[in-house]
Amino acid sequence: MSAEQVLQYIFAGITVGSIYAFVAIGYNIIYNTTGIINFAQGEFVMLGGMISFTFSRFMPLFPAIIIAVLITAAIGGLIEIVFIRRMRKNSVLGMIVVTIGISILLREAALYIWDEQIRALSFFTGTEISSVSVFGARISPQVLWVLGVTLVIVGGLFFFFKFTLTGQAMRACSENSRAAKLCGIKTDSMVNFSFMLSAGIGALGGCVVSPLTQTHYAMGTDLAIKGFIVAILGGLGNPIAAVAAGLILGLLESFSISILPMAYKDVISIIILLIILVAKPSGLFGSKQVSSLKDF
Amino acid sequence: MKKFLAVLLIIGLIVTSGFAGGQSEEGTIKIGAIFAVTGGASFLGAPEAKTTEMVVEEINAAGGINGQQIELIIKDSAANPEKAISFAKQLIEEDQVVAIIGPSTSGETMQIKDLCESYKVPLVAAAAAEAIVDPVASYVFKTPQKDSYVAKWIFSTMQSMGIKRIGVVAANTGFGNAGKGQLEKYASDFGIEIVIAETYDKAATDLTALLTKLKAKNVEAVVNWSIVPAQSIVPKNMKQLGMEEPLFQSHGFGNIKYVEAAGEAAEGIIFPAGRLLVAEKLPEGHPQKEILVAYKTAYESNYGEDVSTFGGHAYDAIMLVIEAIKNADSLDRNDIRDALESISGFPGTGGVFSFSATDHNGLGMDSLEMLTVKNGQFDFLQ
Amino acid sequence: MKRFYPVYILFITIVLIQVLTLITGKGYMLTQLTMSAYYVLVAVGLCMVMGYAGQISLGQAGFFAIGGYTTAFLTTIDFTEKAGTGLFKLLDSMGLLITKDTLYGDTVIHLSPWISLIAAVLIAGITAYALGIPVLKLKGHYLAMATMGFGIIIYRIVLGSAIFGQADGIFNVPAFTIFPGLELSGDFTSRISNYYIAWILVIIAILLMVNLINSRVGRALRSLHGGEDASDAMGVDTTRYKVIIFVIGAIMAAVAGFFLTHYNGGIGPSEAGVGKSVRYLAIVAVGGMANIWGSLVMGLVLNFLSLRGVFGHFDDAVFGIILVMMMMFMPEGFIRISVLRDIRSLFIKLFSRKKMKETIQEPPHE
Amino acid sequence: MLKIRNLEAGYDKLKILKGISLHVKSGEIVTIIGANGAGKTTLLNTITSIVKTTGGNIDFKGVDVTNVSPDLLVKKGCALVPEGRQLYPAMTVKENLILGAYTLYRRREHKKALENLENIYTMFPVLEERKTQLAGTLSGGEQQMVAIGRALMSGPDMLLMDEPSMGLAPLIVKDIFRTVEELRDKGKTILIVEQNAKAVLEIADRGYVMETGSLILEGSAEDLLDNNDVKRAYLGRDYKDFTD
Amino acid sequence: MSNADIIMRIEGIDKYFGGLHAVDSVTFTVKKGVIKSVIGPNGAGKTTMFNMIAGFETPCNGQVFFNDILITGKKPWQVAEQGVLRTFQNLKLSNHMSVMDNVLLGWHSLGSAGFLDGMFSSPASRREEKNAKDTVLPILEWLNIIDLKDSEVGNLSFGNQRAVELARALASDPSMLLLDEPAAGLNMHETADLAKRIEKIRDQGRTILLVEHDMSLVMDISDEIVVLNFGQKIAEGIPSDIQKNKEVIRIYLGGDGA
Repeated sequence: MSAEQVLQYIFAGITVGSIYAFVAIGYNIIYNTTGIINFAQGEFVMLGGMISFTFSRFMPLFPAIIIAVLITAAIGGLIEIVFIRRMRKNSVLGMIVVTIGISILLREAALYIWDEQIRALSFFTGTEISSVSVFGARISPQVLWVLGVTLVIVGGLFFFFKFTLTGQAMRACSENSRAAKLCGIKTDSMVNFSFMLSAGIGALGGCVVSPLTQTHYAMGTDLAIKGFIVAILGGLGNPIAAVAAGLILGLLESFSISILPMAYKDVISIIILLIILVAKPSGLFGSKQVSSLKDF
Repeated sequence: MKKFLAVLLIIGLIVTSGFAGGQSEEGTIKIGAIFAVTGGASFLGAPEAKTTEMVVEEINAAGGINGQQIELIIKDSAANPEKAISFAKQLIEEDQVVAIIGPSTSGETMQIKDLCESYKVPLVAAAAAEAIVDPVASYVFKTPQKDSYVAKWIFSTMQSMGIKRIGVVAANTGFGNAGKGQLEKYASDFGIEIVIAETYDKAATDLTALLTKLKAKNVEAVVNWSIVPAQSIVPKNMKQLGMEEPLFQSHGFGNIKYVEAAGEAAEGIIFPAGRLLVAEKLPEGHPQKEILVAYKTAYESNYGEDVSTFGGHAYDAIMLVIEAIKNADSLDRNDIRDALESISGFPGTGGVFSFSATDHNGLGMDSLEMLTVKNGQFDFLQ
Repeated sequence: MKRFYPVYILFITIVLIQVLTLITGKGYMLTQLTMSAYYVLVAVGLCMVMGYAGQISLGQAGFFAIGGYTTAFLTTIDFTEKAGTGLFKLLDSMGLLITKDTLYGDTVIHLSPWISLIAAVLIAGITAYALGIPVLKLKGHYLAMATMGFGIIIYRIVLGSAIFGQADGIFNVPAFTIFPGLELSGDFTSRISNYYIAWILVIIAILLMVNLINSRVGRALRSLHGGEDASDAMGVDTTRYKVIIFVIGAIMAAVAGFFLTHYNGGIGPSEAGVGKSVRYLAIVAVGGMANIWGSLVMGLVLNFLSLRGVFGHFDDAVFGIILVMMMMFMPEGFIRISVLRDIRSLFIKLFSRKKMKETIQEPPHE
Repeated sequence: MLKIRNLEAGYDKLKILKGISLHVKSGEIVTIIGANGAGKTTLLNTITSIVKTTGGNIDFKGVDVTNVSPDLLVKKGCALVPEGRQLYPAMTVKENLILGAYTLYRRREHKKALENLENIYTMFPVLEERKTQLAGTLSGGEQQMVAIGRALMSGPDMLLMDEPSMGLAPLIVKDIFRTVEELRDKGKTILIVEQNAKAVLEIADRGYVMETGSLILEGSAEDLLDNNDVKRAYLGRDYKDFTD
Repeated sequence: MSNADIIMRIEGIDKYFGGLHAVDSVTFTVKKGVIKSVIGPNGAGKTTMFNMIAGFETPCNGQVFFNDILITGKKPWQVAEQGVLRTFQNLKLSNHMSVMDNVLLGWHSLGSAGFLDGMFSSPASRREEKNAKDTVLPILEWLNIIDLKDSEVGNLSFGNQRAVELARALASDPSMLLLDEPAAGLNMHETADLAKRIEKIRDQGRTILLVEHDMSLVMDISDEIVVLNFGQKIAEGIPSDIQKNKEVIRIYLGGDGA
């Protein structure tokens, strides 16, 4: 393999990996405040793409994206209030079942609102055919957007959780929700906010990748599974590690294609999942102790 | 107590709806349809269902066939073979339909091919795979052009362009697999070498890694065979990678949505397809022109969306069945089958159909045109 | 015995339904009733694993597919060319080769479904065992995801492998002659016999499972649901029990896959999809988790309606709504003792005018 | 300041508090002592509404606060230093403290919060030294200081403390209780639940003795120190053989 | 004392959780047929020690022998099969099962019917089941819960649930019972009943290891007491000695240890 090809595979891996990371970050935020894996996370990505596409017909791209993110965040918050809040005392089994149910409902709702056609936002800069050359390998400017937004989100989350009172309060809820209550933090609002946040981030991801991958009503399930693999790989509850894990999985997949038939790509990532689950459930980047001292 | 009554009510409703189904008026001509309106193949099933509904409504409004109204029973299989089997049995036995159109995908069609054959029910499939009509089952027909024609068109075009080494990518759907098979079968006849052939997932969202693999093999052209959104991802990713090699697609590209989704990257894609996509550009007097334009305008004004060749396949299927019923002037399934087999020179969206005992597709190589994308529009390849 | 009353009722109901369809001339409904029976079998198996033993499985469709694809693969290979060789002569002499004429005038020789039935059960059982040992150590989300991952792997394999027909699946699967005169096939002429084949299979499975639930092992399994510590402390080898019940569930799914594939004459990759696994989950949930009868009734009703296309385009949405609504408002499911109690008290109210007791009689507090 | 009448509470079917009545006057240190499992922690959790009350009522500063949400109680000026300290182990000392003033920040009283922080740093200089260290890595005594500091951050009038001596060496216990006395001198009202009777009675004004969900004794700290029933509550009713 | 009198030997067991030394080289023995209590303040390591004996946690160091058989490193169910049965502080009953089924679960390790026996309801398994019921009925009767045998456990009062848990442990005919705070949540009257029952169980020849907070109960019924603090054994002896032990008084009542 020439150096240029290696680089090309790396770019391909990074592109896919950032998409996975978007979903995984969402998982982690909700997991941190509630201990729930929200299987509907992939649907937020789909909603982001769909809503922004709809609005982009009436207005410039960026306001449309902002509206899409806000609407999806509101949907996320609503889901928490309507479904999750009254379920939280239930068993894990119940939570799994309900979030799977919600994901089916969101998907079906999208089918009836937007039909089965694919949608794609226009490229943020340049067009479908423009590409940038980096050390001989070619890359679409949109990939740079994806990367940039991923970095901004990671940085933003870091800042948010580290330096803002709300962010700190959310961490407090995840570390010790009883103590958080005693400090006067409304844990219910924090949980609600975490749903909005992860829905919003998912939606933003959905907008940024839409020009590259297009948006389709049924795209959520596959993303949810890949995102979960990434979240587990990085260690549940650790959004920053999720980005690293996303890139790792993306690169693994992309290099696996260079050797194996693509048809078995998913089999590889799922076998990785099974191995991690069985051998090291705390994830690649977490030892048991570090995961008990969760850090963002 | 209230809860229990609610439960009882729901169960009651469900059971009655189950047992009450299938009641219908007397004296209508029942035609069954199985389409994958939802699920993984909804790209096919949704326009197909819309088309047949529209056609039947029109014909009924105009008085029906031989004075009888048509009752169209559409079942949504969501591309599940087991549902297709269940629905086929239901349509044959319970609804006593005179013929079935659909299913949308090759897999489903193959699963019910023998069923229709043993119960002697005419089936006009809207799925493409060659195996549907080869070997010929006397009751099974199909409307989409044969995959082998498509492969041959692509190869002969390549020949004229001087292309020798190609890469093939296909979606892991029945359509993609069948197409890949046909390409591999005929390549050597045209002196073309398939350097690499790969399958990708139908829900794939980024194919740059796969295309990098192709690029490394120094192919002179790429063929993508699919009906899924990847049809616009492939051209976009190729451009991203700076691949300037010509891209050929299958007749599955016959949906302007994919061109829009691919934007500028779609320019110059070459693919064979029926004439529906270029209906207005056909010369006056072409046998298909009138019907193509009529269908296209009707569909687009009815549903506010662009027409696709898939809807066209269903259009042909329902029109052929109606023609056969007219010709047979009978509602007997055998008579309809015979009438279908003797249809000749019948213009449809896919071409001019002429069935025979050995050919249940009824279309020739000339049913396809090589098209390309020019300024975001489909156009003839010069 | 008292615990078998429901089984008698079930049997009588099955006969009644058949007679009813005969009288009303709606015999065609038996087709979907038969297909539903096989899905019920999967649901009952999952009910044992999930409802009673408390281990979530989102990979049940994978086991169904293992059963279906094993037989579809083995019974559709044509051995005409090899028929003369030693092994096949032996098989032939044992009556394990079957010669069939196709609709298109060819003659093919294929393996007897008896062989593939054994193969299907063995493969599913061994897979479940090998998967269960590491995976059943996990809990909650992790277990759900691991089993779902298994399901996806099976789905990908059947979708990606040419020998399994890729997206088209395998068709023209021959009928299964259980004994001369009794054939497992989707032929309209053998519809009634197939209806009974399917439901007797379900009744046998349910009998076995009801027995199991009420046995020493069953008690141990049920105790797993609340938490494994207590069962462990009482001397229950929890790991072994979890794995064995998982294997039993898998075998039930595989047998269902085997029978339905012969009944349908084919199988496609959609049977292996995650969506199918979620449906089985929904059925068990709506049936009340630890309630075989609930799984039976809801499995029958929902599959019957779905296979008849009653839900139309809303087929998936219906299952989504069921999942959410059930878990939120009736976590104990639709079919449960208190519903029966409600029925009973309704009758009491109607016929005796006595004041009925509203709630479960609670033993007095100290 | 705090008045509790006939309080009953428990978890599910397990009834733990069986009609507790007590009161705490402004500026007092009151302690509730009792052996393990007597229900002391449940009492504090019930006051802060983490455990739901099933009977009786709680009155704080003349307002009924039975079953109000914990954040409201904090706003009213009553903070709990929970048993086992319950810090946020992976957050820094400063972050832990700041979250104690969450309700102040929400009311935009940043200045007051900052003042409180300064006061706490003066009271526990070691915390200022370690403000960027993760709370989980501190020693037990330091963690207890963080817990007390965090409760003080909201500027409460009344402090509820749950077993502040638990798991600490005797010398450190003394330090902690000295701090508690200082707080009282600064005008805070304090209710301490404690197993370590001797140490706490030395600083308390009054005390109650709790046994299996009921208060069996009430009296001044000095009286209780000498009371044989106290020993009985700890060491069992057959203490007759027990001679000091 | 002869070795034969000793049913359980605990030899220098250690347990760390992260930096916390929860149990610190504890050694003691339990004689056959006695009630031995383990007491100590919160966090002294009593429950951890229980978990290690019953196989729920593996000690970092040290061994536990039961009837001279090494049981450390065995799984809980293997320990139970040896005849060492434990109860739980917070009642781990199967709430959705009947009282009878819960108690029969305790009998589990005495039975042998497997999956196939169960599914086909073999005559042997039916006989076994009948014998099991005959075995547990007297236990239910003795604990006054016979009338509740068909009720779901989740619907019972707390006191009755405690009784079910004890019945479940007894159903396995254990030679040694580990009782984890059996009096928690019981009223005085119930506690007195419990005391009598525990003594009765001992008189049947079973050995009892008890963790309990209710000192009255402990002092009343124990033959021997072990006191733990900060994971270390600080005293061992008969109840009257323990009550006089200065160190014990200090850790319970506090003070400077003077």
